[in-house]
Amino acid sequence: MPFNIKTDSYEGPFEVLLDLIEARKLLVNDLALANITEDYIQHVRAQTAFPVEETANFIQIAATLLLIKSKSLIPDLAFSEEENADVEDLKRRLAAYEKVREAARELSRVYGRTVMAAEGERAPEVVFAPSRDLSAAALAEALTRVLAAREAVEELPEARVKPLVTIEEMMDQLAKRVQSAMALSFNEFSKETKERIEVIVSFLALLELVKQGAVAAEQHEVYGDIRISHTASTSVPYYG
Amino acid sequence: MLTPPAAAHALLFASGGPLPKKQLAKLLEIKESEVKLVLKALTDSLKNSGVVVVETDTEVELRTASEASVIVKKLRESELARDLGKASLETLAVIAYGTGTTRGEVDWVRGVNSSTSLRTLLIRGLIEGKEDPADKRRIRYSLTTEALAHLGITHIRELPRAEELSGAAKAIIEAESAAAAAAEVAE
Amino acid sequence: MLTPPAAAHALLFASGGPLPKKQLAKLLEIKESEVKLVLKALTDSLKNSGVVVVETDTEVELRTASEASVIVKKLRESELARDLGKASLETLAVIAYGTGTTRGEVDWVRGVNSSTSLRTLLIRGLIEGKEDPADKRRIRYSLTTEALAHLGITHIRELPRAEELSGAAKAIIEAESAAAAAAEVAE
Repeated sequence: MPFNIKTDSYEGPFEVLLDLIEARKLLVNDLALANITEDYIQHVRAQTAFPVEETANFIQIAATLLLIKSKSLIPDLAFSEEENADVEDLKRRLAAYEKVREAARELSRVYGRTVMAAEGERAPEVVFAPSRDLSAAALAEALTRVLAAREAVEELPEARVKPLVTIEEMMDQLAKRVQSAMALSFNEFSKETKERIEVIVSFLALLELVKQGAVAAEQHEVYGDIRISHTASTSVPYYG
Repeated sequence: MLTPPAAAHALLFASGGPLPKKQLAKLLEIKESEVKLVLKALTDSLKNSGVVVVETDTEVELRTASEASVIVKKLRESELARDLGKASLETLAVIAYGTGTTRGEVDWVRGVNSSTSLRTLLIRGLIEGKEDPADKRRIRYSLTTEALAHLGITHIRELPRAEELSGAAKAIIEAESAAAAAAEVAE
Repeated sequence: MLTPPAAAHALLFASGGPLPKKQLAKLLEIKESEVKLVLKALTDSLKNSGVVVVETDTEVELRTASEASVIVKKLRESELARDLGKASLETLAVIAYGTGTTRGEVDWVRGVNSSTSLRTLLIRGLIEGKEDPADKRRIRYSLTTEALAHLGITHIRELPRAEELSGAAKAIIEAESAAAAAAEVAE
């Protein structure tokens, strides 16, 4: 049963994750993360109004979650070093965020309650005192610096956003492929998508389908292709 | 809970200037006749502390002790003699290239709080604040004539790349006030 | 002749705002290492006086005691604090409890881009950014005396559950840097 969580005011993916974990009274570990993967993905899919950059954050986390989930479904699955690092990184970040969220709650209890006032302002005794570093050129330079700093800040976020597929797109794509071809290898399927994150998403979307009984997957060798074929079910269940 | 002398201390500290004793009594919720005792206790507790209570018949104020005059003078001199530094130069630049810039606008353009820099520039007589005729709570800052003279110009138009830089700063202020207004509506 | 704590008191009072500890040491003609002792003595002498010494690593300022906030509010209604949004509060918590001090670290732990929150905190004067001495391109953020005053504390060690929460955060950060270093070696 999916756990309902408020979806109105989430700042980021960790908040969603922690709420889901806490709602199930679990501790932050692999098991808990595997457990909440579906609800998390549902949550991401339900959001239509994320800014592009935040969506990228949410989906990147989804990919790592699906990785953990896949391991729980296929214990033999070997993570690459990079995948392992992603999983460990996510766990550390979640643990740190858990503390930060607690800290923020503590601060919200005290912030602004008993403001310690600054000394009252006195009319300053004005003495005209220019300085050696003051010149028209220095002013022009200072303003140029301020303007340049602003531009740098404004350009940063855009540069970090790379176009990513949505989970929904990946799943739809996968479902269609499975329907059209009775047998399809995962390598073949993932060939079309170069971005590693897309491969993970497609692979794990596939695992979801496996779990839902839509297709049966057999992995013949540990690092070999995963063969996908239709099961007895007549249609592919739509995820979500 | 604060004792009455401690509460009086906090009030005098926060008021930043002479406070009428009547007002002090009212704020402390004591009788005017009791103010004397409270101020006596405060005076005693501040003995040799570097700060003293200065009283007239009707008003009371905190001041630095006369023994501290030499060191306080050193502080003032160091405040005036120092280079302006990056923060104050930036603040002065935003004001110089703008026309009647407010504190909030300086903060927006710089992306940081500029109160300390503004204070430094005011004390050093490089900028002056005037009430906005349209909104009396708002202070608009501009360069003093002494500052212009020091820069060797008679008008801010003569600053290097005046048009270009003023335009860029103005564009930021406009974008920010639009964003701030939108945020307020959204709330 | 004033004692060093009394002279420090007079200087802090006269400056009317945050004073760099370095400058205080210079004016008092003492070593920077001795400033700590002087401020400790001043803090003790101002105990229950209605005024407190608020300290960051680099700056020190006098403020009214948190117990005086109600009565001071009667005098200065403008002292009402504007609320901070959830994102800004979280960002402030990351910096306050030492979970992260650069923009990248704040983003890492929050899982979202924090530039808007950082800007809000900077403009409100609750945090300030300083160049990392080890890497000048990197800005490290820290709480200002203004932030401490809004939290009603005189030093970050008085943060609610300071030891527990910042200790836990530090352990995680250390694990992360170890992992990052290992990754670098592996490459």
